[in-house]
Amino acid sequence: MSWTAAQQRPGGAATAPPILEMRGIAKRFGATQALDDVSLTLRAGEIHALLGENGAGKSTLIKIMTGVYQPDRGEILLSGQPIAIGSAAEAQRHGIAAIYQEPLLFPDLNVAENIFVSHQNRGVVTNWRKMFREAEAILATLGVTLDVRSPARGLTLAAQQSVEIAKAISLNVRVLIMDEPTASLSAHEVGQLFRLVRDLRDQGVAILFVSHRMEEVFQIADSVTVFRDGRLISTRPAAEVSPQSAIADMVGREMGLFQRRAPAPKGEKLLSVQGLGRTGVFSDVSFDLHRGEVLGFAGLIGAGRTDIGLALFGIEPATAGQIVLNGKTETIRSPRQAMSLGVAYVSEDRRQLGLSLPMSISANISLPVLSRYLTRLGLIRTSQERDTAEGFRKRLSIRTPNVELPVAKLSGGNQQKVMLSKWLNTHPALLILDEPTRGIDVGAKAEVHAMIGELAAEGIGIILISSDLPEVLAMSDRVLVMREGRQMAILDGGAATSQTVMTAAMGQEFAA
Amino acid sequence: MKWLQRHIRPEQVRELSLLLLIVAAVLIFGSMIDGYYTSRTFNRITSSVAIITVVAVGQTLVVLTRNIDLAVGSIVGCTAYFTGAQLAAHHGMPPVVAVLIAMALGCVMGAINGALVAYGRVPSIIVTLGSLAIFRGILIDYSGARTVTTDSLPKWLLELPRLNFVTIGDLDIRAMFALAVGIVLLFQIGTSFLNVARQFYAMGSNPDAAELIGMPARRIVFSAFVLSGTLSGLAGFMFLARFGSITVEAARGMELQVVAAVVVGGVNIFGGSGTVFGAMLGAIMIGTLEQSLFRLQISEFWRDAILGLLILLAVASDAVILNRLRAIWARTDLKLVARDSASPAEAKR
Amino acid sequence: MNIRARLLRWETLLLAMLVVIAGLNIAYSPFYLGVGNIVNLFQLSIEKIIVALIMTLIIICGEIDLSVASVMGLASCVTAWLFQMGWPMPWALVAALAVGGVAGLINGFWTAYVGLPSLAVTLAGLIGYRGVARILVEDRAIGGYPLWFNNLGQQPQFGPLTISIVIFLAMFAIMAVVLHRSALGRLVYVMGNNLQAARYSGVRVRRVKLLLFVASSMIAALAGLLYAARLGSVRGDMAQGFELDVITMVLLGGVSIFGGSGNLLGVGLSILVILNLRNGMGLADITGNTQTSVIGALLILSVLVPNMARMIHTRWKGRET
Amino acid sequence: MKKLLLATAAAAMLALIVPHGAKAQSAVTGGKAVDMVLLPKFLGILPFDQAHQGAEEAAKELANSKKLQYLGPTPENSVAGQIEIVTNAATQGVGAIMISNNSGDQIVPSAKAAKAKGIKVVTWDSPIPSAEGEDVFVAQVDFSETGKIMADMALSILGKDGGKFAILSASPDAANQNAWIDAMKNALKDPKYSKLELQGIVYGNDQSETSYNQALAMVDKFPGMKLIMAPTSVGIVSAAKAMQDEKLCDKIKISGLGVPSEMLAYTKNGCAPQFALWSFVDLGYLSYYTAYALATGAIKAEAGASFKAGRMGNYAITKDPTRKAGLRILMGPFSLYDINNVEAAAK
Repeated sequence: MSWTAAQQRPGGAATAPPILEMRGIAKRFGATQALDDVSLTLRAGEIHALLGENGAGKSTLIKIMTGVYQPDRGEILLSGQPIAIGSAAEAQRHGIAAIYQEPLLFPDLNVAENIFVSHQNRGVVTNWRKMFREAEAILATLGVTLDVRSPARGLTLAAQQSVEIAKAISLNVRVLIMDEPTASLSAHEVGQLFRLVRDLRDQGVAILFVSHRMEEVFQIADSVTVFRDGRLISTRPAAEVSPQSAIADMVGREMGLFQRRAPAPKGEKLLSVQGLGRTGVFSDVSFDLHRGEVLGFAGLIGAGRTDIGLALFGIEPATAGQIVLNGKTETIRSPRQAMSLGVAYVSEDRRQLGLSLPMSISANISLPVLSRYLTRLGLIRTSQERDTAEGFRKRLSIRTPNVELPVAKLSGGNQQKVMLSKWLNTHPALLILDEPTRGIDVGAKAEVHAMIGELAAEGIGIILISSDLPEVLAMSDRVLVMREGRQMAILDGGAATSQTVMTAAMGQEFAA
Repeated sequence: MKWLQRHIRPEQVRELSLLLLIVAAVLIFGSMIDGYYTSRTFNRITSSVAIITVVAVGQTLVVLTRNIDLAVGSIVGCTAYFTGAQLAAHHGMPPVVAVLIAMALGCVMGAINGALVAYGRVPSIIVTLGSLAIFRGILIDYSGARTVTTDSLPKWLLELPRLNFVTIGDLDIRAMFALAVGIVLLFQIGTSFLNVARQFYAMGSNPDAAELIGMPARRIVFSAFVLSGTLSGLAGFMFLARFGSITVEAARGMELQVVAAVVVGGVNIFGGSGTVFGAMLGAIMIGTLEQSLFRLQISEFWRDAILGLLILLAVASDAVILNRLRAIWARTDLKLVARDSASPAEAKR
Repeated sequence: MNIRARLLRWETLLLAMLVVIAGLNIAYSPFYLGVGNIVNLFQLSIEKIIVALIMTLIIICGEIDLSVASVMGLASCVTAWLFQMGWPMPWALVAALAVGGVAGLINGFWTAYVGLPSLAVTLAGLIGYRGVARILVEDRAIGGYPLWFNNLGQQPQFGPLTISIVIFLAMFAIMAVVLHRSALGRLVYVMGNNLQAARYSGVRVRRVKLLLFVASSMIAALAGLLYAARLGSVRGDMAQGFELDVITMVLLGGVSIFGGSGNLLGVGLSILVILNLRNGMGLADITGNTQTSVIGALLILSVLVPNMARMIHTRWKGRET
Repeated sequence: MKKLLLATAAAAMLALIVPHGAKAQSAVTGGKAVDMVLLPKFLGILPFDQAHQGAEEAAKELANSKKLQYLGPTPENSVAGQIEIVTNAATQGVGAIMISNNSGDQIVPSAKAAKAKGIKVVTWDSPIPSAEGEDVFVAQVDFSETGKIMADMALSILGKDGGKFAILSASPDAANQNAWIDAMKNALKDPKYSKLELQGIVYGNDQSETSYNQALAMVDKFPGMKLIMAPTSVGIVSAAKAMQDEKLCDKIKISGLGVPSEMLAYTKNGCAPQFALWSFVDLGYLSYYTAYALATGAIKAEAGASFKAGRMGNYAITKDPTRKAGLRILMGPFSLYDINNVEAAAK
């Protein structure tokens, strides 16, 4: 996979006619100036990347473009004509569609209906047969196989994202906004998505592409705009930007990309899994994990990586095989039991499965080990809770005015840090991290990576499940590759390259 | 089997398990009660569920949007009484006008609820808990404690409950039951195929997303309540025709029966899933249990305890059957997907 | 929290309503402020407000218990039946509480361990437990309890206060501590907010739910016994329909029916608002449907008016900029 | 003049049926201000409204300057509501309260508390079973008599050969219905009624829809049933309608206690050939007189006291023979309605 803008089209699209122009947009929420005099031009046949740390104003701009928010100042021009975008429906009428970071699906509607749900001109009557057929066709162009008749409830995040993309494509849009569309896609799916995005570009669609994955941005973007603190810092053709300079613009200082973690000295054997399986989900998984070791789990979405994590944590207990933890054979049946054995699992879905958003940071952090904070009468010692939270706030530099704030008010990256704190607070021996950097910005990502290194150095055994291949490669001592519920290979750090991992993930057996 | 599983989802045959349970219940009762399989039993059950079913259809629409309408009992009572009073005063009133009056009144009451929920942003349970009391209060004031009596009503109305829609062999399908089934069919088809109606599902499934993609969220919720009110109005008319003498107590407590029918019928109380057909089956299930229990030679005092137990068992076994179905589907799904996804990857190599 | 946020809080609104209602009552009825009346004001609804406390926890946890009134009836009928069979009264009372516990176990088992919606389970319970009560007492009215039992519900034991009121006050304090200071209360909120997140955090969600349903039914049983003591006679229809009143109190207290939010202070205030309103109307000879209509309207208006104010406020603000 | 004559005549006639031991009548003088509350089982039902009319009529005659308060609970909250109203009335210190008791003995504590505050507690229509907390019960008819009347009606409808019948009651907790049914069971022991066979009792909870469905179900449950006896005005109408709708009026007749205006059609078409009731207007009127007389001290609540109740004539307080304790004033008599007089009564 390329790290530079090698695949960029020569000449760029700077001369193409502008479709959507945002001029001098400003938006304030209470005391925060979310956007300050921002101007951005999207041109037909151009993929425009928008970079910036969380809180830089990207989401606000997107919401203005899609009619969710109204700007305080500034104007929006569509093909040169000033327009007002009063509602999401209006945005859609103007041919502006967005794919959000968190899929906005209707869990009870089936896949096909989700794809076509926002079509205003569907007619009066639903022609299910036709809809299924068309949905299947659109998904086929995406290279995704989904049962279009099944309800969206229970789809994996990747599948949900595919449906979102299919939804946008079905709308025949002129301006397509993609807010972190790849956050939950695996490399293979990202490849297919990019092929599709390029197709759309070639058809003259203007695309605004937001991503925290640098390598992807430079793989696909024609021009790059960087936001910082609600202000536009730079807009340049992608050829003139390097990842390093873009990051410098984003964070306001120089910063390194993924550093390959120096392998820590291997401790004693912590975990040994033999022939682990769960009926119908995954089977025959065997690996060892030592203290201080990071074992990466790579593979396509749905390959069963998360399911292994869930089995080790007792949410969906394994039905076959053996787990030996600290030299003792254990049958893990519940999260409670897993926790008592020193297992911690940081879920990939922090909104649904990870955090209680309306509750305070400190309450979230103390939740798994609440008993530690109780007086003899069973009352909670809030000051002790606060002290713990304060400790983690400093240690993980969680950016918040205080630890009594509801988690919902934090940015994604800081929420992720709260998640991490919550589980570190259980003093785990085995830490399972499921997509720990999904949807968080570069700065926060680097901090999480540094944290992983520190934890490993402290002797914690870490399982790192990630679809961000460079991340897995940089962080792991060894990489276990899964495919369709089966273990394909365990690659040693040196042997693990994007090439070898992808080959294994696509179905080629390696001799480990 | 494979083909079946690909084209029919457990969610679509959800009602099947309930249907099986109803059949099982009928068979069991049939073996315990002499002369159970008669047209009379059929008539008792169908007539007793017809009114509940019509109200349950409206309730389903409301519940689909993640709301609840507890005022239906009061709306049925009010419309039954008011329409009855009008018919008593104006004997020459054409039947159609009477039905329209009932539906219009129900519509207005539903619209009040709907406006408060959708535009006033007051949670539906609060609105309808309140209007449950207020509507009934208005009725008590309006009635002046008089009863609408059977002899004050026109003859055609009193004969309505006896009217047969069609007779198949021994079985008389009464017009009121046929009307209820017709409404269920109408709304079942509507909610399955009309794009406007699919929005009810979308709203209940994910209200935030619905609003974000520009669905007229408020209008959807509003129209659900209006439809619920209108159908309750129609049910009020049916109530008047069936029971003839209407006191201010008419249909008191019906909301619980209706909610029970909807819940037993598998409509998710948190919105988004379920069908009006399911709600009808729920009503029939409860109606069958009630009517059949009465026929058993057991003490009058034992009925409610057994009814409660049977409802619980119905809900539980329904859930168990559905979970089994889902598990079977999920297992084959996995195989299918595995096979499908294997092919393009191999083709590429 | 700044002053404006504090002013806009639900509890502040309830407090304002309470002050207005109490003021009107004082202005219009010379009897309102009498000690006897204030005691009666609580006493007349004491069983409902005791149950409302535990219902608060159940609803915050994202569940509902519609069977409380039937359990109240069942408990009192069990006691009456056993008493009639010749059991000593204390044992009959203990047995009734145990029966309440069993009802809670049944509700909790089907809800927490089988995963059926609590609305469906407790709706079946509403019918079923009432049915069991009916089997026990049939068409009889059973009275003639020992004097000490009747005195429990009818005679002041602590100054002017009856034991029921003391139980309510104690339970309010205990529930407040449980909900807002204890681990259980924390888990109740977490589960109401996000049940899956609780599960993924190792919370034993099933056990907590079971515990809540058992507590709910046992407190309902206790309330049923207090009701029996207050009325001195037990029939099959004891406390029928109380569940809606109880739920009304909890919802007016600002507890979301979807769980996760609300607090006991709000419910306490809403109880006071409703009781004072009822009492004031009763003293003003407003009863029956007018009274229920006024409470219904209050329920709607208390949410509608602030909502409208907020909408108008934002619209005004929108015009300024 | 003519009216006066009639009234005197009526009074004279009634004086004849006043039970033994009547002392000289106390005079009930009007014009005193007494706060009085009339408490029905619940609001919105015709018989109670008629009683209210009667009470208002009495209030006017007695020139009570205080307005009569007609206060009642809602149907779903009857017991708790009645207790609340009695308690509040006690707080307000009214002079008298007239209760159509729907709460059985459950109302005793609050009624006692009211009585302890010097409030006169008069029950009408439905008494407090234990009579605790009650001054006197104004009985519409003799409750034992009710059982006999029902048995008589059954016999007269079914003919000499009798037959099977069942009872459709209100709720299992309705005290007067239960009393009447017990009385009927007692009456049936008389060999005169040996041909009548009671198959069972069913409850319609005084709701027309439940009663209707129950009536239909009775047809299936009780084979050979020829009569439904419904001692409740809601039940009897619903049962009649149900039989009419099912075209069963030839086989199964309806009888019981009903309001003529509601029963007119069914009596005319033969579904309900005979039923009985008393005048609720008179009951309200008499209750008011009684309560007023007690509250003004014209009479004391003790056996033997008697007074003149306006147009209705003289009444005396006696021990209630149908209860273990308690005093009553017996109004009576029953009116039996059939095809010959129902039309006139319905007006």
